[in-house]
Amino acid sequence: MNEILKLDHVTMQFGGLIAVNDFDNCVKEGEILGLIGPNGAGKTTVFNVITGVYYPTKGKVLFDGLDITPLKPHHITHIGISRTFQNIRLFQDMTVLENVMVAQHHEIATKDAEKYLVKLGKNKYGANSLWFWKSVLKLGYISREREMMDKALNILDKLGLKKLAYEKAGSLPYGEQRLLEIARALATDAKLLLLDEPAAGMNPSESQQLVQLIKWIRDEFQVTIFLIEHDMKVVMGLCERILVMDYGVLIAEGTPDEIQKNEKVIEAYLGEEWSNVAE
Amino acid sequence: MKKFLVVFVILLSVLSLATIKIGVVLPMTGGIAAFGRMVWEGVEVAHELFPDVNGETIELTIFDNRSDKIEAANAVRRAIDVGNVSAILGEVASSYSLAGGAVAEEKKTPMVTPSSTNPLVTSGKKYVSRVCFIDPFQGWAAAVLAFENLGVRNVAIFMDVEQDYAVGLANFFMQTFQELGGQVFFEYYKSGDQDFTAQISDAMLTGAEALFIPGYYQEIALIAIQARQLGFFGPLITGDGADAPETISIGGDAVNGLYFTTHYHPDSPAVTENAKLFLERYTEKFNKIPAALSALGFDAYMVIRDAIMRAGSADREAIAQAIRSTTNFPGATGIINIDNEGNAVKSVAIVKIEDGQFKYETTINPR
Amino acid sequence: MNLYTFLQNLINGLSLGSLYALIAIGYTMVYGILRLINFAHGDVFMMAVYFAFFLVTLGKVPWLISFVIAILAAALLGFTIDRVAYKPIRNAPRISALITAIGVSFFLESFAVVVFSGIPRSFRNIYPKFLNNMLILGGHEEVKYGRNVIVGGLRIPIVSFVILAVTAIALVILWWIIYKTKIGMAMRAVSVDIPTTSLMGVNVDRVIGFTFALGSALAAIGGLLWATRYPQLWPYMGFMPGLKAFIAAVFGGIGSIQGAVVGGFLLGLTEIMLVGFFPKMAGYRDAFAFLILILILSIKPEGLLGKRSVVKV
Amino acid sequence: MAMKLSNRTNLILTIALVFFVWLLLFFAEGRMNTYMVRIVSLIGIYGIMAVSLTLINGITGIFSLGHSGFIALGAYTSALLTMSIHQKEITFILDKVAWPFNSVQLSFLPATIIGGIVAAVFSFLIGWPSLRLSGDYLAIATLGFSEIIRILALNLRSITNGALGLKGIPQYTNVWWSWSWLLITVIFIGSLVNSSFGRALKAIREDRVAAASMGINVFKHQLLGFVIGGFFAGISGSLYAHWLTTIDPRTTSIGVMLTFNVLIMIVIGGLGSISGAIIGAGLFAVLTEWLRFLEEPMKIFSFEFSGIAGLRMLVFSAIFVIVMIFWPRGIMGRKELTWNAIYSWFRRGKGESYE
Amino acid sequence: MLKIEGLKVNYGAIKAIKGIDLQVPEGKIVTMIGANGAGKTTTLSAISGLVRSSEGKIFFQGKDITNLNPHLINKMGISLVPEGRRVFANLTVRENLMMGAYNRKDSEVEKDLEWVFELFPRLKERINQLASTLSGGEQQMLAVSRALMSRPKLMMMDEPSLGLAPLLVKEVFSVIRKINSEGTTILLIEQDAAVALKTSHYGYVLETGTITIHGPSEELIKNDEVRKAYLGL
Ligand SMILES: Nc1ncnc2c1ncn2[C@@H]1O[C@H](COP(=O)(O)OP(=O)(O)OP(=O)(O)O)[C@@H](O)[C@H]1O
Ligand SMILES: Nc1ncnc2c1ncn2[C@@H]1O[C@H](COP(=O)(O)OP(=O)(O)OP(=O)(O)O)[C@@H](O)[C@H]1O
Ligand SMILES: CC(C)C[C@H](N)C(=O)O
Ligand SMILES: [Mg+2]
Ligand SMILES: [Mg+2]
Repeated sequence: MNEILKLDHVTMQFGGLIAVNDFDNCVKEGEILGLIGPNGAGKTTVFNVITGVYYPTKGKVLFDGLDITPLKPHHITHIGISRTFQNIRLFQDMTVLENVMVAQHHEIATKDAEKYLVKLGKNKYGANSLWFWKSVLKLGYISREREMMDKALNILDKLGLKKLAYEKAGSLPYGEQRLLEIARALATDAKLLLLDEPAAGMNPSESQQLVQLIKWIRDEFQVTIFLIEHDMKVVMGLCERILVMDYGVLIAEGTPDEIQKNEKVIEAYLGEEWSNVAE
Repeated sequence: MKKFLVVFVILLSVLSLATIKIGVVLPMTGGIAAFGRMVWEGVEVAHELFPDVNGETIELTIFDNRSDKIEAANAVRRAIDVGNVSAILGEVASSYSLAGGAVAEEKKTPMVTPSSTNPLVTSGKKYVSRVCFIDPFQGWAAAVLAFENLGVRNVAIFMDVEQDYAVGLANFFMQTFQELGGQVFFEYYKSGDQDFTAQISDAMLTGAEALFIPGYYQEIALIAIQARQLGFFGPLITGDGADAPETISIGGDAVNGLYFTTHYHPDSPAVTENAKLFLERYTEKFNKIPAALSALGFDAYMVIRDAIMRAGSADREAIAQAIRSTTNFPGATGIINIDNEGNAVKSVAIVKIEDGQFKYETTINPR
Repeated sequence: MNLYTFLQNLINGLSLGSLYALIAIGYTMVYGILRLINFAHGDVFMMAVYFAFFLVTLGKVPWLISFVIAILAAALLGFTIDRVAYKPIRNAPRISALITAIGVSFFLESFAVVVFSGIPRSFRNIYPKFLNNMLILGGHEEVKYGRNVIVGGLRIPIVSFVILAVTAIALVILWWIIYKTKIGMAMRAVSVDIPTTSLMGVNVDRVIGFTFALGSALAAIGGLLWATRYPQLWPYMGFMPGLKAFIAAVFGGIGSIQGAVVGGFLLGLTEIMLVGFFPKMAGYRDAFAFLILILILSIKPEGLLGKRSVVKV
Repeated sequence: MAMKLSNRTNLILTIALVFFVWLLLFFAEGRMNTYMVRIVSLIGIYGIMAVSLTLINGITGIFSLGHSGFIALGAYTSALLTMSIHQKEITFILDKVAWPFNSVQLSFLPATIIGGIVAAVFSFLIGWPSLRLSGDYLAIATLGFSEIIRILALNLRSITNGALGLKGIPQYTNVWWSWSWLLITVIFIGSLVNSSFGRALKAIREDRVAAASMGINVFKHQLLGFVIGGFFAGISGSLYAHWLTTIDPRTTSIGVMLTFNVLIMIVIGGLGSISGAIIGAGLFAVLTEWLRFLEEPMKIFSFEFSGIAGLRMLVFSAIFVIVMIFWPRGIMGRKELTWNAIYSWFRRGKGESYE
Repeated sequence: MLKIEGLKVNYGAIKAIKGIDLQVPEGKIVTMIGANGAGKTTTLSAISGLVRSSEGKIFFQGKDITNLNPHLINKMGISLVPEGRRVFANLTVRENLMMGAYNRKDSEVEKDLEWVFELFPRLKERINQLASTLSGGEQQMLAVSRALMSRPKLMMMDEPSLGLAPLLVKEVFSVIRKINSEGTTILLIEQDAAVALKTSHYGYVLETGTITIHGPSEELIKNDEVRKAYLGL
């Protein structure tokens, strides 16, 4: 498997606080990779660096061998990385369908040719003026709109959200909001999906379903998945490889089994035996 | 109670008679509301003395322009369209008369401004006239006052760039003053400014011997105070914009010694019967000495009434023509002749503030 | 410009700036705690001056007592405004609150026009004669305006010293209230999270009401000093000072009290210095204030001393 | 399940409505006095101002307090273009009027469009630095820019005639002009809002971080909304200038006050709703006019009350604050008055009456 | 101690709680479990006065507290550890704790401060730090301690383990048991039904606004439906 994403000695510093310290690892194409660690370890920050929300103090981020460190969040999305948020960030006052259609907007706003400009390192993206006029004057646009809608409905259908398509996103129950975030991320045609605590606030049976769903999404949409999660049942059941962070530093890497036995991880994060918490 | 009865009786008679409507467009609120109030007092006195014409009652409707140019045009339009008036009395400041006058002209409705002195107010118009002198003359008088009477040679002109009146007067003052051999320079401010210390410091630095402030009383008073604070004790000269009791009440000691040019002072030699009548009635009714604007308000009403009388009808066109042919009308502020341009030719009174009082100094007649 | 005029302008600028600072403190405090740009601040300022004016002229109340009453009345007014207009829309979008504030501002202005009349009045005969001349003219007539404090020929209006002192005292008291008292702690808590604060057993409405009262009292103090320096009162007198104080608050970083003070002085100084250095530019005075504001914001988007609000994703 | 009308019915109903409004305007022009007719065209102008600000504030979520600046730009530009050269010569008493205005005179339509373009160009220049800010800082920066425009108008005397303003602007604006432009504005902005671009703008309003993560270039899209809003603000400015026939750079005429007034319209109508903006504009115009009776002398049982100056604004602001308290989201909220909405409203009304 | 009768809560058109009855006996831990959006948080909000109920009554120690203001309810001895911690970010740890004791005028406050520091020694180390700089787990500890500072008779906790590392989850639950053994009644919401039922004495299962099953916790753990739906077994 080749590396789809590489974090090359990334350091992120906020004032005096080093949130991520010399993070050097990669995501392999097609895998489900987990990132765990105590609260405040810097996991979300890693996602923020990848998606261009933060510019790292040191180091580089490579996607498909291309240096994407200086790209803005929307460019990152164009080239095929998409994410969900730890604190749900839906477009509350828009319908479920609209939420998913927004994720396809960049396709209408950019010429295909411009995608290559990014690859060449020239970040020259943005609204294409022609498309703007076409869509306002509704010339040759209606069919595009229909296409977008069909695709959105298709994704919603697959995630079981189709019946809610015309509800306001903000009025959905929490669990379905999380799903919608995933649907929205998928609609950007991402190759790499970053999920920040997708199971937060779900009960055990729901999390179990989520595990199945994520596996299915990987196969169905041919995406690579990188996720942060505190629910060890989810992490252990889903991830093929796990990274562990503490105080901004990568302290361990390995398969679920290896991680569970790792002394450092137990001490910093898991406690005696994570599955014993219930007892 | 008596008053009420009187009003009631008047009203009853009003209802039984036919009426002629005059719209009074004045700044009743906002920055120069004091002027509006003074004019209205004069109009009221005149209306009480002469409430009818040709056997018909004159009905006054007041429209507030809120000291705002857009509202000024609006108010005139409303007076004509909604109020259905035969003539308009107003407005006070030149800027507003310019805005309102354009509407009156368009609607072919006669308008008489009591106090707008800027030449543009009437120029090129057929329906707008005034009962006061114009600024070229006022500026000339102020310049003569400064140069000859006060003997100053270097004057800082504080110009309110927001007012047509101030800009015009400043230029006319400058013309004469330079012709006489003096020097001027400008300091700028806007209506509503409150702090002038920077301009005053600059004026002092540049060596001003006197300040000429062709603005309105609000700013005049503040400039005077701050000038004194900063140690400027030279003479202050202004135009008719200072002619409001507020100049003294706000300026206090700082405006003592301020000279200004204006239209009327009760102590100036009264030449007409109406002047006496006005003074008497006004002091009786309001228990104070009338200001120039009240006298002008009185005159504007009287001129309109006189024109209606001569026109013999409420027809706007006829009234407008009659106004323009006003000759030797005895007004409270002097004899009023309105020329073809709609301007009145009158003399300028010079007033000085002393001990918190307006003191009549002299009268300068047009040469 | 020579050194003398420069120094004189410096003094003029500081003297104007201290007034902006004083008004801005109250503005920024209300904002810091409620995130509400209280456009009515300038109008509370105006109402307070009218209260004091009428108490002295019509009520024949001694000036000092009138001032205290006016400040208390302004506090009550602020409290009432919050209860009547802002409290019902606490949960509405912020722009609604802002627009309501504009509405309240219009209301107070027109109220003043209707009740106090739109004609400017003089704030001159409020103080006893000697104080009047000293504060306003900076001297007494007989000594030919001699009581200006004159340092090496520079003239510093006495009222400027008073303003400076009052600003300093107000700043200390405010700091003490916010950081050292229980209600101050509650105010800071309200600024992050209203429902959770109420879960702590805090009567949030009372805390917010107190905030408004305090802010309005500061506005009143600012107003009374403003009127002493520019002794003229009319219904719209609060508009410009209010707007300027708001700019000053943003300059310094809105919500930051030290920032408001710094911003106030800076604004006063730049305004005066611009006119001082380029007298021809006097007409651009307000534009210049805004230009500097925009420049500062584009370099430091959170204002000079403001805390950067981190968008934590 | 909400009943939906077919696209065709929608179109037919809309055309019918436009036709009906046109008929009403025709009637109005013939029957009402000129003053009333002017109010009707003012409603159209206010409508354009409100709809364009709705695009900026309500749809794109840019908290702009600078609308009056763009209105002013449109007003000055087009007025300078339509005024006759002679009129300009006699109006400019401080300085001579500068090139190119000293030698051109255009008719109303091109002048208006140029006014819109100039406003759009400036909104681009202003949006560039301001849109990097957010929230209240953006608000104050845009307010600052509009003030700067106003103060420039005050000082660039060879272009604007300074504080004296322009006078004698031909009175071209009538109900037809203002309502046709309103129609164009509504169609254009409405169609924009209902396109993919509109969805992107709304997404930015809801959550800009998430929008960026969905691949939307937040800055460019905001700029787009800002510039289009600016363009139509410029158009409304042109209409306004030719309605007023005199403009000057004072706070109360085209300064902050105007921005506040337009904000009042859109917030009363419902922030984020185009139909709400028009309703708000209409209410604002009608209410402020109608309330004038308060300031005029009244006769009640042949007893005369003199009018109280200022009472109108007092009552207006009181009404306004009360509206805000009871409908903090305005009359329409973010909903649009569509045929579907009306239809289902009627249906619902019926449904309930069966109970 | 706490008694809810026929409670209904609406958010506009959404009926979040459709009439529930619930009781919390003194000195016990009662837990409420249920899927996302079942209305657990809404129930706690209604008890603490943050949302208004449209129908039904809430009694606390025999007194009707329905729709009172939150601060009054807090004064009666109910405190809430809200969902998502909600500590006051711009206040120090100490000030946060003092906010919890806002209405207390007794002299025991300082003593209680020591008591919570005993429970969570880590907070003591960070006493003058701003709450915003604490890690998620520390913030959760702070939120619990803050609620304790008002010396509540009834303490309600909304998902105290949300987003916490397993190690910390364990710690929080041991503290819950400890507080309870020291005499505080607890109403607990928890996603992880297994932990919740192990910790509590009595449990309620909430499903889309109605209570479907309730009983002593040991019984619920054995209940098939519960096992299937909430324990993932
Ligand atoms: N924009 C920022 N400014 C300052 N500090 C930040 C910023 N973003 C994150 N941090 C700090 O960086 C550290 C790592 O935060 P991060 O959100 O990445 O943690 P995390 O591992 O995702 O924790 P959790 O599991 O609680 O979500 C924390 O101490 C956090 O406060
Ligand atoms: N402020 C609100 N406005 C509208 N609907 C709301 C609001 N808060 C909650 N709801 C709705 O009320 C229902 C119950 O929500 P509640 O938050 O009480 O659930 P919960 O059981 O606590 O779920 P979770 O496990 O996700 O915390 C859900 O359908 C939710 O969408
Ligand atoms: C009332 C007067 C001061 C008005 C002034 N003469 C003007 O024309 O504006
Ligand atoms: Mg995180
Ligand atoms: Mg919940």
